[in-house]
Formats: sequence, C-alpha cells, structure tokens
Amino acid sequence: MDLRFTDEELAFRREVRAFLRESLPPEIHRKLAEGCRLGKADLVRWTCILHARGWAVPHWPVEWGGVDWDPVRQMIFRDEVQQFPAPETLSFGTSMVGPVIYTFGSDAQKRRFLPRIATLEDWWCQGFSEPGAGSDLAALKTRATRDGAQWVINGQKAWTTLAQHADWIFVLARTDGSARKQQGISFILIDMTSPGISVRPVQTIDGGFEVNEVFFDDVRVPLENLVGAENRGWDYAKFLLTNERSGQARIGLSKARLRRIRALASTPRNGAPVLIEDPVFRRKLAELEVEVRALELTQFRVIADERHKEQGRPNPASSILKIKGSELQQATTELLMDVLGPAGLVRHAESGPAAFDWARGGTSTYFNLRKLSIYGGSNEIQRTIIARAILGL
Amino acid sequence: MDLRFTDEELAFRREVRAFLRESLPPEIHRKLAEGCRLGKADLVRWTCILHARGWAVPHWPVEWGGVDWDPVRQMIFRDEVQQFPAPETLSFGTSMVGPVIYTFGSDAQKRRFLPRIATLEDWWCQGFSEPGAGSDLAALKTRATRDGAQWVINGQKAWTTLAQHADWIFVLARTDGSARKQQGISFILIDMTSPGISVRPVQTIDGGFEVNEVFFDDVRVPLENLVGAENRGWDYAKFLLTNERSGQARIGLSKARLRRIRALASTPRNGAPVLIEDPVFRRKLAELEVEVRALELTQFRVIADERHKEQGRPNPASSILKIKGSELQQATTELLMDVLGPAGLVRHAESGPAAFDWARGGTSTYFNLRKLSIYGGSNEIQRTIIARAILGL
Amino acid sequence: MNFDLSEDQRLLKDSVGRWLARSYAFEHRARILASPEGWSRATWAQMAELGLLGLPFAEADGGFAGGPVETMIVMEAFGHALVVEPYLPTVVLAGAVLRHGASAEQRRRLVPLITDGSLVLALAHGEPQARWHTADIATRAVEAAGGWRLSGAKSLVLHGESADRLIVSARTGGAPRDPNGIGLFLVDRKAPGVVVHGYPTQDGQRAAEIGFQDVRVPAEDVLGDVANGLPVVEHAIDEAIAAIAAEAVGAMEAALGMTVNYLKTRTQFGVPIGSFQALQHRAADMFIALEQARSMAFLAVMSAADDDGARRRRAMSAAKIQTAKSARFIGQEAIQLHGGIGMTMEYKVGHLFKRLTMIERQFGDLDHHFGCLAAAGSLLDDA
Amino acid sequence: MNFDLSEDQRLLKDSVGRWLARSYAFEHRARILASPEGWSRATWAQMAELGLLGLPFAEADGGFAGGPVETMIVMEAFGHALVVEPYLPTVVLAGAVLRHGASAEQRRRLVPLITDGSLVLALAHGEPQARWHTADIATRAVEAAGGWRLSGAKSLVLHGESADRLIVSARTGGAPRDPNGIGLFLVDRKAPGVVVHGYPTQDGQRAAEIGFQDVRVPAEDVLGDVANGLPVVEHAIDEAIAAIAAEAVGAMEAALGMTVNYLKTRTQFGVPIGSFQALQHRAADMFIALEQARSMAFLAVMSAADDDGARRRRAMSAAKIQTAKSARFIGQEAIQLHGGIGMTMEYKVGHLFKRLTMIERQFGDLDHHFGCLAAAGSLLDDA
Repeated sequence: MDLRFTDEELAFRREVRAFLRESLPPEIHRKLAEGCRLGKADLVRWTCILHARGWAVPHWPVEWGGVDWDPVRQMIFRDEVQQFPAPETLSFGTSMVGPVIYTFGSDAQKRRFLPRIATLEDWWCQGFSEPGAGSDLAALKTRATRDGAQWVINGQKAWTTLAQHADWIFVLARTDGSARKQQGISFILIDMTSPGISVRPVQTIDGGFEVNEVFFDDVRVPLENLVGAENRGWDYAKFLLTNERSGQARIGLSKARLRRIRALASTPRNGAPVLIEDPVFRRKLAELEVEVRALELTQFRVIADERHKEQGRPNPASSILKIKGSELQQATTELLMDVLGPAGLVRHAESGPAAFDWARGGTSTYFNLRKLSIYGGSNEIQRTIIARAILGL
Repeated sequence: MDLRFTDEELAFRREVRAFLRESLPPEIHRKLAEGCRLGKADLVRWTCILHARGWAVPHWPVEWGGVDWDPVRQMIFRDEVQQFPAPETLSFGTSMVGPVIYTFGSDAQKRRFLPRIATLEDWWCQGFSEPGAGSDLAALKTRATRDGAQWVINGQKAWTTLAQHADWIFVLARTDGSARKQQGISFILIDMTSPGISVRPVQTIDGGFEVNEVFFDDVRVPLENLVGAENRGWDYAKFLLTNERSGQARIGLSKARLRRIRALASTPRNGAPVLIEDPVFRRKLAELEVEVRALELTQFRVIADERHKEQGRPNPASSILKIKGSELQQATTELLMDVLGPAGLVRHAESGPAAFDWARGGTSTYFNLRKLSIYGGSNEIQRTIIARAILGL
Repeated sequence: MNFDLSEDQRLLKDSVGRWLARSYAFEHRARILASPEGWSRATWAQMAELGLLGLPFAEADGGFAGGPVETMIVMEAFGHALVVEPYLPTVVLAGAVLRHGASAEQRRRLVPLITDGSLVLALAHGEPQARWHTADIATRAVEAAGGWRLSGAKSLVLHGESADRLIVSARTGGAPRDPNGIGLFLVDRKAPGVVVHGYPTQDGQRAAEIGFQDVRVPAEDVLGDVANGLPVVEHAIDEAIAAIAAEAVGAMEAALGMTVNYLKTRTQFGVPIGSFQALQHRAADMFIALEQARSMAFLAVMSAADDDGARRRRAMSAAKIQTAKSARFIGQEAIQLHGGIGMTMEYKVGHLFKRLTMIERQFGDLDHHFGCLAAAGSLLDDA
Repeated sequence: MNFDLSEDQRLLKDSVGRWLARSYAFEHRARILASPEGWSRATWAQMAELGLLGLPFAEADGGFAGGPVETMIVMEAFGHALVVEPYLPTVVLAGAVLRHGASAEQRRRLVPLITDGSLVLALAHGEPQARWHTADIATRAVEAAGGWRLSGAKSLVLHGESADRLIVSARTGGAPRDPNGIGLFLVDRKAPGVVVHGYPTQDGQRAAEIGFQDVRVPAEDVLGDVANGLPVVEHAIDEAIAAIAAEAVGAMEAALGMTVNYLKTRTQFGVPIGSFQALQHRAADMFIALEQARSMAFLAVMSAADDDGARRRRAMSAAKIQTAKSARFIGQEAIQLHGGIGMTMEYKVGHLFKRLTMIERQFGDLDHHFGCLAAAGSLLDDA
C-alpha cells in the first residue's frame, strides 16, 4: 500500500505540465482560466496540437492512436490538463463514441471513424435524451425502421450538446417496437448533413448556446452505420454512460477554481480589505479543499480498483465520482461568486464595464454548472444506483 | 397586520416571568438549566404550584380548569415557561389525553379524569407505538375483545415514555379485526395497576430510563373506559397527534439553550481564550439565532391562522413546526457540545470530576434529543404530510 | 399580533395581481427585457395609473400614504411576475431618501412627478471599493459658489442609465469609512460631468457605472444635512431590503408552484415524478424554506419603520440572511427538480432562479450580513 | 500508487477480524464495559498473544516492526467491534512517544513489557485550560537532586487510572503556550504525589484527571530532550489521529452495514422500509460519506511517517475534518434510519454513534482543525 507517486510518475507529471506551458495558446488559456466558453476553432486548434504530440486520445488502444499509459498516468494527464487549465478534448468523440466504436464497432467503422475523431476532423454529438426520455432514458421513442439498405430515422432528440457544430451524431433509436423497453434499441451513427435533420439551438440561463433540439424527419442512414448488433444498443449505452460518470469528477477543474478563488481573495482591489483575512471565508475555502482532496483520493481508489476488475465492467463506485464531483464543481463556483461580491451581479457577455473584467465568467459559470447534477444521469439516478447496485436496497 | 405584541400582552409576559421567578424552586430550575432529567417528585411539586396559581392547564376549557387566554397568550405562557426554563406539565396528560377526553369523552370520563390530570394526581402515559407499528401506526396489533362488561386487552406497546411512573395509560387497540387498517381501532383508558400489565424499562443511549415496553396479558378493563365511539379511535389519535406536532417546536427551549451557549462561550475558564471571540463560532451562533427567530414567527403565523380555521381541524403547516423545531433543538445541542470542548467527552452521570460540572448535561442531551426527529411522527412522515396534504403531490 | 391584511390592502393585492396576470405575462416580459432600455415606459404609465408609483408617500406630498405593508404587497407580486421596471430605485430607494431626508419643499416639488410617472430616479451610493459597506464613500463634494461640486465614481447604480435624476452620496468631511461627513445631492443625469455606462445585470435588469467630474449641484438640490446623510441612506437600504425580501417571497412562491406543477405532470418510468418520495421530501423542504423566508420578510416589513436604528438593522440582516438562504436553496432545487427544461431561457423558472441569485447578494450577501449580525449581539432579545 | 495490502497485512487483517468476531461479541463487550476497570485484562493477554501489542515497535526493541498500515488494519477492526481496551494510549500514543522520543536503552527496557502485555501506559498531556492546543502546558518540572520534580494537573488522560506508568509532559522552561521548553517524563502511576481520579467518558471508555504534587522523577525516566518534547508528543498525536481515523472507518462501516440491513428487514406499510426512495438516497449519502472518510484515513495513514511536520499536520487536520464530518453524518443518520431501536443501549448502533461522536472530538474538534488548516495555507499543493 503506497499512496505516493513514484519518481517516474512525478517526472511524467512535470513533462505534461511543461508541454502545456509551452504548447497551449495563451488566448485559449486565458478564456478557460476565466471560465469563458471556447469556440469550435479553439478546440480544433488545440486538438491538432495534442495530436501532433501524440496525446489527443491517450486512453485509446495504441493501434488507434492511444498511448500505453497505465491508469495512474492517464489520471495524471487528465488532472494536469484540468488544473492548468487546458481544454479537454471533445468528450462526445474521444470518451463516448470513440470507445464504443473501438470496443463494439466493425473494423470498417474503426478505420473510417476513429482517426477523424482523434483529430477532431469529425465533431460528434450525442443523441440519447428525448423530451419524454430523460432520467428514464429507455422510454425513448425515436425509431429506425429498415428500408432496403437503409435505416429510416424519425424522432426528436433533446439537450444535444454542441450539436450546432456537429458533423456526426450517435443516436439510440428503437429498432424493435415489440420488445421490452430496454431491448429493441440500437446504436446508430448518423451524418449530420443528411437530409431531414434539423437543429434548433436552445439558449441556456447563462446566456450561452450549448444545447440543441435535433429533429429527424425520414432521415436515411446506410445499414452499416449500425454499431454492434441490432437491438443491443442499450448495452453499449450503459458502457458509455459508466465511462462518462467516472470522467465527470473533473477534480482538476475544481482544484483550478479553488486556486483562482484563493488568488482573487488575496488580491487587494480598490483598496478594500482582502477577503482571505476573513476567518469565515478561510474556513469555507479550507472546507472545500478538504472535500476536493478526499474526492481525489477516492478517484485514485476507483482507478486502482480498475486493475482488479474485468475490463469494461461498470464500477458502481463511479457514481460517487459523478455525485461528489458535480457537487464540488457547483460548490466551488458558489464560493467564487462569494469572492466576486458586487461584481458578480454584472453580466459580462455584452457591454459590461471593464472595471469588472477580473470577475468575468464567475456568475455565468455558476448558472451553467447547475447542469452538472442534471445531465449524464442525474444525481438522483446516481444515488439510486448506489442504493441498489452497491447497498443492495 | 401587526407583528408587535400589545402593551397588555407585554404586561402578561412580565406577569408570567415574575411568577416563574418567585415560584419555581431553585433546585428544579438548576436541573433544567443544565439539561438534566427531572424526577417524578419534581414535576408533581411544580404542577401543584402551577395548579395553585390556576395555570396548570391554561389551554383547557375554563370549566375544567383552563384560563380564558387567547392563542397569543397561550403561546406567550408556553414560551416563557420554556425560556425560563421551567418544567412543562406532563404532556401525556395535559396535552394529549386531556384534550381527547374533554373533546370526545363522556361526561363521566371528564369528571373522573380531568381534575386528576390537571393536578398530576394521575400520571398518564401513551400506548400507541408497537414493535411492528412505528411510522405505520395503523399496523398496530394490540387487541381489545369484548367479554361481558369488560374489554380484554392483549398485546405489546413500545417506546412508552415514562410508563414506569404511570398510573394510567391510553391505548389504541384493535376492536374490529375485519375492518380496514385505520378502521376498527378504539381509544381505551387503562389503569396501570390492572393485573396482567408489565412494564420493562429500556435504557437509552444518554444513559437514562425514559422509554419502556408495556405488555398486556389478558388485561381486563371496564367497557366505560372506551373514549368516544368504538372503532373511531384513529380519528381521536389524529386529533391528538396534530396537537402534539404544534407543541413540538419548543422554540423557548432552543432560545434558552442559545442563551446558555452564549453565556458559556463568553465565560473565561482556566484562563483559556473565550470562544465568543472566534468569528466562526459567532457565525454559527448567529445562524441558529436567525433560524430560531424565523421559526418563532412561523409559529406566530400558524397560531394566528388557527383563528380562521374550524376548531380541531388539523393544520398541516404544523408539520413545519415539528420538523424545524426538532432540527433546531438538535442543532442547538450540537453547538452546545462545540462550546464544551473536551469537557463534552466526560460522562457526568456517575463519578465525573467536579471540574467539569459546568458542562453537565450537554453531551447526554445531544444523545437524548436524537429522539426528537424520530418520535411524534418522524420527520420523514412529516415531510410526506407536507408533500401530500399541502403541495398535493 | 395579527397577520391579516386590511380591506384596502386586500384590494391592492388583488388589483396588482390581476393587472400583472393580464399585462405582464412571461412572453411580454421577455420582449421588454430585449428592448433597448430593458424596461417599459408603457408599463410604467400603467403603474402610475394604478397608483403604485405614489404608494409610499404622504398625502400631503402628493402620495397615497401607503406603508411598508403596501410596499410588501406590491413587491411580492412583482417577484411572482419578475417585474423589471425601475420601481425599486425610484419608488423604494429614492422614495425613502426623499421621505426621510428631503425638505418638505423638495418633496412637494418631486413626489408628484414620481407619482404621475414622469420622473425616474436612481440612488447612486455604492462605490467600486466599498463591496457592501455603506459608509465606504470616497466620492467628494466640495462647496462652491451657491452650491457644491461632486467628483468620484459610483458603481452598480440600479437603472442609473434610465434615471432622469440621481441621488448621489458624497463625502463632505471625514475619512473614507467614517459614517459621518456624508451628504446627499440630487443630480441631473445629463448634467455636465456625469458619465454613465449602463449594462445589464445577470438577471437581465439594468445598472450603471457612473463617473462624476466636477459636477455642479445647486444649493436647493442638497437633500438634508450635508454631514449626516448616511442614516438616511441606510434607512432607505433597510426599506429596500424589506422590499426585496418580499419580492423574493413572490419569486420563491412562483418557483415552488412551477416545480410542484412540473412534478405532478412530468412522467418518467410510467408515473408522475412527483410520486417519488425523495422528490416529495425535497419539495417539502422547499416549502419549509419558503415559509421561513416569508416569516422573516414579515419581520423586515414590520421593522422597516422602526426608529431604533440598531434594532432595525439587526432585523434587516436577519431577514436578509434567511432570504438569501431560502432563495439559494429554492432556486437551486427548482432547477434540479425541473431538470434540463429549467436550464433554458425559454422557461420562466430559470429566470426566477437568476433573479433570486441576484436578490441573495443585493444590498449585501450572506457573509456581509452575518458579519453585521454577529457584531451586533444577540437577536433573541429583540423579540 | 497502490492500495493493495501485502500478504502479511492481509493475514493480520483476517486474524484480527476472526479473533474479534469470536471473542468480542457485542454482549461480551457490554460485560467488559460494566466491569470495575471497564476493560479486560484477559482480552489484553489475547492481544499480546496475537502480537498486537508489539506491532509498531522495531524488532530490535522487541516489537514486530509493523508500520502505520498495520496499525490502521488493527484500529479499523477495533472500530467495527467497538474495542474498549487501552490500545490507543499504550500502543499507539505512548508507543509513538517511545519510538520517537526515548533512548534505545529506555526502549529496550519498556517495549518488551508492552509487547507481552505486562505494562499499560497512558499519555498525560492535555490540561484543563488547554482545550485542544497541544502547546498549552502549565505543569512544571523543576530539576532536583538526581532527577526532576513535577507539579501540575492533567486532564482527560485516556485510561489514566489503569495505566501502570504515565508519560507526563511538563514545562522545563518558556511561557505557558511556548512550544519550546516542554519535557517528557515517565512516572509511576502509584508514585507519591500522583492523585488519579478516574471516570467514564460518554462512549463508556475510561479517562482520568491526574494531579501531580511535587512528584519525583529519576533521571533515567526522562524521555529525550527536556526542552524539546513537544514535537514528539505532536507526532504521537498525529499517529493517534491516523489510528482513530481508521477506527472511525470501521465504526462507520459497521453502522452503515447495520442500517442497510435494518432497511432491508424492517417492514412498515407492508414493504421493507428500504424500498422508500428517500431512505435509499440517504443510505447512498452515508455510503459516500464513508468512502470519503476512508480515503482521508488512507491519507492520514500514509502521512503518519512524514518527517515534514507541517505537511504531516495539514494532512492530519484534513483527515480529522473529513472523519468528523462523516462520523457525525453517518452516526446521526444511522440512528434516524433505525428509529427508536437505535436509541437504546441494548442495540449496538447507538454505541457506534456514541463512539463516533467522541472520535469527532478526540485530539481536536472540527473547529480546532479547521483553524489549524486555515492557518497552514493551501492543502492543494501537498498532493
């Protein structure tokens, strides 16, 4: 039993950090540090830089561009990227559909899609949720019916993040209406330029455009765009959602935010007393630091545990990472708002005064991150998973 | 709309306070102030003093010893008693079975029982809960079967508070086994000296003996000890439980505890720095003071509302008083433990060192008051009442 | 002790509620928000017609002699409907300064203009360095021939860009955080030397940074004692705290109502999600938080006219604390229980959440008011 | 980074677990608690046989060369079974003082007696005025012919009445809260001038107030540098914090296990109460709190041997904070979800709750450790 990093692991951490320091364009760094939204061009640019270094999809199999890092190095890499902060790659491609394709897809699908995911030549989005199928995902109604060499897709997806930029969408669609709810669902890859697809962006309360409604009206898709076996899509979705859960802790982001909070609270501004001198504030900061540290160690344990588990079997403890990770991201954003004081009342999107630029991104991030406890399997669903799958209730 | 007390109400408050100051035996006052348990003799003695003043059962109808106070004066009286702190009368008699008897009982029952409740000549206890019937009270199994001019009672009651001192017990017993769960239950008064009753005291985690198991083995009770109509006991129980809920806020006790906390935290001891100088502690104290003040006003509102309601109809808002009242009593006791510091670790019951006498009662009250969110309809049950009866879910 | 509204107050409540239901639907409000000024002069004229703009002023000054309860009734309804008009700065804040600080002559000159809707005012008090501390005033007023000259900067002035005139606090003496030595001055927003930079706040309302460069104020526009204006401002802020506590109650009630309705109608797993016990209990906790906030809003309203300034401020801090806690809890839970739909601008509950988030902080956040209260001794003895 | 136990550690875990399951059932423990000393010399002898008493000492001193992980394994099992024997004072606390502060000669003299069970020790450090501050020592040691004389008072000395010998900290110089000028002395509990007043603590364990009136200590019983004993005590307390963090994990695991089992078997309204979603979610939150505490117990264990005292103490404060929060939450929820039965002395979960309540506070409560941590800068850079 040893919780310390080895010298090699520490050296690796330094190597990642040095790479980020040298390679991340400063404009992109600044946007992220201030909690602002990146554009598509920013992410494409950064993905190319990562790809040139060989680090765009390190967690993938080596033959498809992965790096032969053990789980600890994977974690260190993610942690450094989040803490720096540098952009994470587009998860819909690299962490969701990519692993589904290299685990369950055909060779042709692998060859066709994986390289373009790695380089972000293809921007992917996720077509799971529907207006009537949120927490109860298996209630989805979008249908794919076979017509000769094609699927014909009809239905509507909701909360489709960044669909407005997407080249491809992976959808869950019902291919057998007679089967039980979770059965009869298939996992299908659809070109977003297909006729019959329309996208309606939906503005969220932070003022941004992140989610969309996607409508399918007799959209025709080649049969070979089915992933794995027909009617087995629910299994692939569960595999994908469990991967997503572990990734949602994003402890590095919370650490970076706590550092920003400490820095802001220690910076004299307009001659007002610094907040870090207030014992109540220091206590709140310490409280979150302890929780973040504890979750980081819990994440280490889940990762270390992966070695003992069969590959691909979902670890229900990853629900802890989703619940606490999202709660801590939300709590750190609340504390950030406390630091901002009156400046947090100002909206920066448009014509906000420059005097408040230091406070940019605080309040809108608070609004935006309310989504964390809702999406990716709401925290209520995760608690039910713990109660049932772990505690046996 | 006016939240201020009238001059007459303020004068009444002073009158009550003066009476308490003059009449409450100092030994009893000290025990209560330190959160220690009163003996039966203490309570009998104090009830006699109250009775002599005419204030033993002020909320009862005047003909049975009540005082013609409006709801505000009733509340002021209770508040002053709790804040002082002086003992409250034995609720099983004065607030539970007493009101049931004067509302639903026969004239003979009123004449026989009410005067002896008011003076505590009869010590009453409550036989509702059973091992298999806690939150699901209507699942109770104790049976009363008619045999000539008597009921024959068989069964077991649980969590019977202070039954070890009791002269009488009021029980819910099943008189019609074929009826739906809530029907077929009757409300029966039983002399504790009846053959076939046995009482087993159960020690609680604070070290005290407060609750008991009460066993009924062919206990024979005269038919006239039935209250109201046969098989209507559930209605009387609901009436009683709603009364109980409003009484459980006990805001005066929380106020008295907060004052004790402030006093202890402001008292230099062994030359150590006083806790009241710690901003974090002051914040916690202020936080509870605000919550107590808010609940006090909420209680005013519930009481004011009573004038607009038909008499005896349960107000579901009283669930707020139960939930928040119990939570605040528990929270104030936690803060008291924080003030005690290491002294809170010492058990005072037996041979504890005199140096820690100032800390007496703190930790064991914390242990004891965990019961508040469990009994009288657990806080979970109360939340369900709010969700269903008020919000319509 | 009674919580009953008088007959007139019930009429006011009904008429404001009916008017808003008819004329201030969520979609209509969205159009107002998107307009250049971000509020509606047509609505303002209707408020004047309804008598809302003159509500808190004495009849002798041209008002309708309403008190804190009347303001509460109006603000609670505004919270429900998410009204964005400049009522708080003009009628509540500036109105209170005029009532407590202005001369009878000044009131007779200004109140009728407020009452008929032709004068919009703003209180320019907060400064960039002050955070929430009311005495931290660096703007300076220097006596000059026949009047004063102001220089300095004011921050987050509610509706500062739309106001016809500004009530500006400025230091006539004393050190930067000295509560003494602060005067109040009425300044035309278009006066030479006044530079206004307006912008939206996070809830879609409007505020402004305002610079004053040697701005001339004639003697007749000095409001009250030039060295003793702070108590007037503090009293005005206390009344505003009572007002937004009521506004918050309205917004929380609306958020809870929408949430309960959503729980009843949204089905997942074949049943309304309101049948899930965990969600029921959370809705119950929202209800408790609402009622606790309502109780403290009553306390604030009843304390607004308290002349014992220390006791009044303790009550306001306590009310602000409960309001902030309940607002945060109810706002967050309303979003969470709605799920995705609550995150969208197309749906009202997100706007309620944003307004509640701002109310939490307006006139001082939790930390600030806890600091005030902890320094002020026990709250329990005020009861 | 790995969390795997070695083969030997797994064996230790199994053998301690099996022994406690066999020999330390809840009813047996109740009899031990009710005995005059409040602990069991027979159990102590079994611990000696199992090799537990010599666990943390070097082989050269007569021990079994275990480290913090071995202590964690033992303490976690003790937490599960609610062991009340004087292991923490003798083996963990006094053991650490001997390891870090005693001479090789002293260790050779004392460790074999600990290992074979014939010597029970207690650390007499805390004082009535000190609250949780480790440097607040007023007991004085004055040099006297061939040794020292101690006078003062120690408070809440764990198992002070049962200990054969006491390790007493006393001031040889410096002002009352000066971290320098503190020495450590080995004192016979029955030595003239030692007055012991033993009593139970709230969880049924034993402690004592101990007075020292001019107590003579020969030179060979001075442990280490007479002016620099505090770092030794602090290191011992840090190791004890790691030990009770592990004990708490064991107790919390037992409490959660009992609660889940109760939820599965207790029926109300015709179904197991564990089918109610609100209770399921609360059990899930208990599980999360347990795992977060377990993670921080690991941190404490891994930091126990850290020679960087400041970093070690940050880790211990952080672990203590998480332990206290989880212990309070899990303890309270375990009682609440059990209902009445959890409130009784006849049922184990209430005893787990009481022990957890004491662990929360032992060696400093939440407020104390938050104070330490907030003063010590950021925790994030230690990772």
